[in-house]
Amino acid sequence: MNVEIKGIRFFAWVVEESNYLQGEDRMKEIFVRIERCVGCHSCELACAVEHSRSKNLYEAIYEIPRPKRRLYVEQMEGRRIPFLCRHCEDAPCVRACRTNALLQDPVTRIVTHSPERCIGCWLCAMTCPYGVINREEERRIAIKCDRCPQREEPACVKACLTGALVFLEEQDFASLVRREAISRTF
Amino acid sequence: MRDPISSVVCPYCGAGCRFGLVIKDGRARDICYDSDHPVAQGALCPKGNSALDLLYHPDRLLFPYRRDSHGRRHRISWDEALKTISTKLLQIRSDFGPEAVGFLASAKVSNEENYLFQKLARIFGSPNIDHCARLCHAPSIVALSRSFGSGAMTNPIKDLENARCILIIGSNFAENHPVVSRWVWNARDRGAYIISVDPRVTPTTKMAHLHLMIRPGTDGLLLNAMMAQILREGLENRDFIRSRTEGFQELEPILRSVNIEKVSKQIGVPLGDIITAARRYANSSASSIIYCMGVTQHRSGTDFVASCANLALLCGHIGRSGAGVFPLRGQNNVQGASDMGALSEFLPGYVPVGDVERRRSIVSLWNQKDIPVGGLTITEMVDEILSGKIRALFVLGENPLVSDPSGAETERALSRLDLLVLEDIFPTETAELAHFVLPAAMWAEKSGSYTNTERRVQWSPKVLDPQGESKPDLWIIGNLGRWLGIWESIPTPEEVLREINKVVPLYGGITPERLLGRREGLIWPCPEENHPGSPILYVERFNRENGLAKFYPYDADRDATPTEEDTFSLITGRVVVHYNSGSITRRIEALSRYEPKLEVTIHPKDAEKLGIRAGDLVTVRGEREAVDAIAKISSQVREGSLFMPFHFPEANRLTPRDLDPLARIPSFKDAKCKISTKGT
Amino acid sequence: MRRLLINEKLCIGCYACYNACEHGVVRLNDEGYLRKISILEACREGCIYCKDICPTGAIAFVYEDFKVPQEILLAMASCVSCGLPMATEKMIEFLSKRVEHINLKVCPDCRRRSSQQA
Amino acid sequence: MGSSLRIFLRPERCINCYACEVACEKTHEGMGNIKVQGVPLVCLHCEVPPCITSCYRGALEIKEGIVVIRKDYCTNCGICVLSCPFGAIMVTEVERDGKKIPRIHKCDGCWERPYGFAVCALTCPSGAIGWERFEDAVVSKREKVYRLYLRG
Repeated sequence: MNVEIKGIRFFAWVVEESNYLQGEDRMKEIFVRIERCVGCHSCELACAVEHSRSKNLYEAIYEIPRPKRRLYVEQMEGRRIPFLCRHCEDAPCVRACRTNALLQDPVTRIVTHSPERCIGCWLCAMTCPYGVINREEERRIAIKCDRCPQREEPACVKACLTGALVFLEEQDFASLVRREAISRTF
Repeated sequence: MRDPISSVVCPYCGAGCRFGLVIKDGRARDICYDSDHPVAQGALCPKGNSALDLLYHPDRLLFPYRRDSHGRRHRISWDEALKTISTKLLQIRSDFGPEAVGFLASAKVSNEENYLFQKLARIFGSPNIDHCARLCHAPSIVALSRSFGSGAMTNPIKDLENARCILIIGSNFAENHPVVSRWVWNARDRGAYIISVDPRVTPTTKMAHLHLMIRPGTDGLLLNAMMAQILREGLENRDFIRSRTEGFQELEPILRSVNIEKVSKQIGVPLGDIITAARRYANSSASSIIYCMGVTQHRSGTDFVASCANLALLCGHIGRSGAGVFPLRGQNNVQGASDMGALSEFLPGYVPVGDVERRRSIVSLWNQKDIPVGGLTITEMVDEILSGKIRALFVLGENPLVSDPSGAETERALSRLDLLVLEDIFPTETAELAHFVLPAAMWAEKSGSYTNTERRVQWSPKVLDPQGESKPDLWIIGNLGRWLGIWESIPTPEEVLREINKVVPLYGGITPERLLGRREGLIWPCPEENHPGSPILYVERFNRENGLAKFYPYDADRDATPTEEDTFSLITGRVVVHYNSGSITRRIEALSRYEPKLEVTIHPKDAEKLGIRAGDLVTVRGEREAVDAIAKISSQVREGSLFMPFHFPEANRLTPRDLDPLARIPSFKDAKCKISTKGT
Repeated sequence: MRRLLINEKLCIGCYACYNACEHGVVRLNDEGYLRKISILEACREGCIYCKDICPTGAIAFVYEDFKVPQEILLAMASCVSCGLPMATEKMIEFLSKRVEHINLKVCPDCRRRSSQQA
Repeated sequence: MGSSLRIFLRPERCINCYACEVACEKTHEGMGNIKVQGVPLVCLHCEVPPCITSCYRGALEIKEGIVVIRKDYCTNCGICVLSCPFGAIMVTEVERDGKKIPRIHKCDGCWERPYGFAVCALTCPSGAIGWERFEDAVVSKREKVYRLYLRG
């Protein structure tokens, strides 16, 4: 019996461990190819719609609270960059959060935000180096990218027409960049 | 209804911040922040914030007093004080000659007061006039004037935010001039690369991308190595060197022969860091150098400053927005006091005393034929007191006992004087030795102009009445001049400023009428009435006669001295809540609670070796003396070095009296000492 | 004579009545990990500040001769970070119902320190 | 409300100079509401503040985005001190009739004072304490990253 109890624990540990290993293998990230961004803001729109209740543009416009985007295309000095949460390792926003409203998944590194625990102190926004944590006026809490948990591919990536946003594993992205370089060279 | 607000210049550091005083019933009640002011947008450091505690401090000197031979104080009237002092001064002049009297001006009082004071000293016949710029930035004046033409900051502080690369060398401005850090942070946010050279970890090094933790006193080696690397990679600005400078051919062979690998070992910094620093500095579009007492207070202080100037010239990073050399001055009017000629080798407007023609033309404005030359500096005066040549010393608001090197010797000297007159706001350590102590009015209780580190001349009006019987320094100097028979009437600050307009061409257009109306002041050089002031120097030409800057070669190798095994090099410096000799800030509870006692910082490894624990009372033995301090263990210092703030009377008892040959600054940062737990 | 009676079950050991009482009837002493609230004397007529202010309604007035002093001992919870007593356990229990998302195991000083370090 | 000024710290900028502490104490009669230890810590004026949730007397309220204590309602019971996740509500012991009484005080954004906004933000030499619109602050952060990207 004793062994079995230990076995359960052990088993759980094995599952976790294997998940971790597999997870690291399959971890996909949103990569930004800045040179491709034309500043069409479709990603922002798609993001807002994805985070609405109806998931439909026409209905989402009339929703209260009004759905808000989680990524921001900024245009400065004639160039455009989409800013989105990088889901940093050892994320400063998670370390700053005193109420555990922001939690980071140890495996996928995705930082999630639970609205019911958020007190709107904005310590997360103050420590975020990218300025991608924003404020929802109606509920007076923070909002940030959750990388669309219900979807296979995040809405912003799906909406990007120019391929400025890609959702790939790190090695795949590197090889993509290499392949592009080859095609440019020849 | 809002209470009336009067804007005054902060009495502490050289940044020259302004703030408003809310005055109610003749008393300053509150501070009002001036968010439009160009220096710091209304920001104030803790010292500025506690300025009101200073005004109404119970320790203030309110009455003139005389000390008898037993050390007892006797309150006397102003007339009696000035009469006795002047009689004694005249007596000494007739007995020993005018050279037997020394005058110490102050960087804390206004331009007008300094001007009048040096005029008094020089007409009195004494060449011995000096002030505490000697102890902090004399090398800057000497080296920058011979390289560029004038010994001052080239750009305003605000301009730092336009820099693309900032090299901070020997400056801890985050603690000494906290408002400067605002502009450095802004520059960093705009993408500037910050390099900090400091033997300690300080709040300033926190803002740097690259921190070169060099051995103390090897700044010259590092600068030469950086220049050598720039030359080796061909990053120097050849066009600039050809068209705007001279003397490069002398410097080049010295730099070509520098062995960077060897230097990296000597200064204790990885080779890669030196190369990175050199590349970043040379490659950026606008680079600035900020330096301070870490560079100047050395035996080769002048050479170190010259090296900073060489580096800026080599890359052509001067005379543009965001590119310049920024010596940060310590006190609110140290720039002004130097401009006003309160230095033994310069007359007002940096006219060398040796320049007979220009000297005569200034002196003729004072209705004099000629004045004596060849005066002594602060530290030399102390030596001459000991040798008996100087019999009397008139000190204007300074505390030489704490601020001068080798405190014990200074104490011995000052107690030997026939006459020591001190004018101050608080009973300082020096006041214990003075024969006469005269109470001076504080900054808000007198009007006058102050020149900050960026050459900004600002008018600080009188907004309060002096307390007790304290009087403005101008009144005291003017009255003393009357008793000495030098002039007839006491001038007002405006009258003195008008005279300065005539005598000092740099201040030509800074008339009282213009200054009074401008809160932001004017930046010299401002030669004419309608000149807008010159925030950035050397845009077209340098101030030297031929309009070219000059390289002054410095061979750093000759100064590289090996350190002994068990001796530590002592670094002295400031902490954020204290100011200079601490005679002011140690009295203010709001500040002194953060740093109540003298602490000496030691590296954990050294502490372990010597068996010192945190909080232990330790004895630090210098060349001449030993002092006690509380040990603080931290890896903020390098192994083999110690840090001690100099706001406490003990710290400067350890510092040596070695002088820089040109600027005659004592080498405060070169002290060698040993440390042990007390009692062993 | 009127005297003050504190319901020991309801009292959570906060400062409210101690601060409100201008006559020094309510005394509060922290001795290590115990907080002692004591009533050693009768109190004056007409003053009901403490009753008014009590968060749990633990205070009542009884009209009787003052004989036995009342003493309430409350255990202090210690901070998990620094180990020093921070507040009574009942206070934390009282609070935990209202603010669920706050970590109440750490004392305010340590909270400040940890948020500064993060 | 959406566009009102609020405190916005830039912790990386703090140079530990104590200017805010000294200024705050000066304006609040010795009861400073800000503590510096590497970074400044002051009430962040949360938008859903736990102190308000916990206060049983409603002695705390939000005025134009600033959480203030209503002095006449406050009983100094210390419950809000415990509930603040940052330890930003301070307790100072004051003497009253010979006994030590804890007084609870917190940042009031210099609400009643004629400075325009909080003294700590006005006096901060390095700009670590900002008092600005939330939206502006976030955009300026993105701008900073953008400039870093441009520098390469």
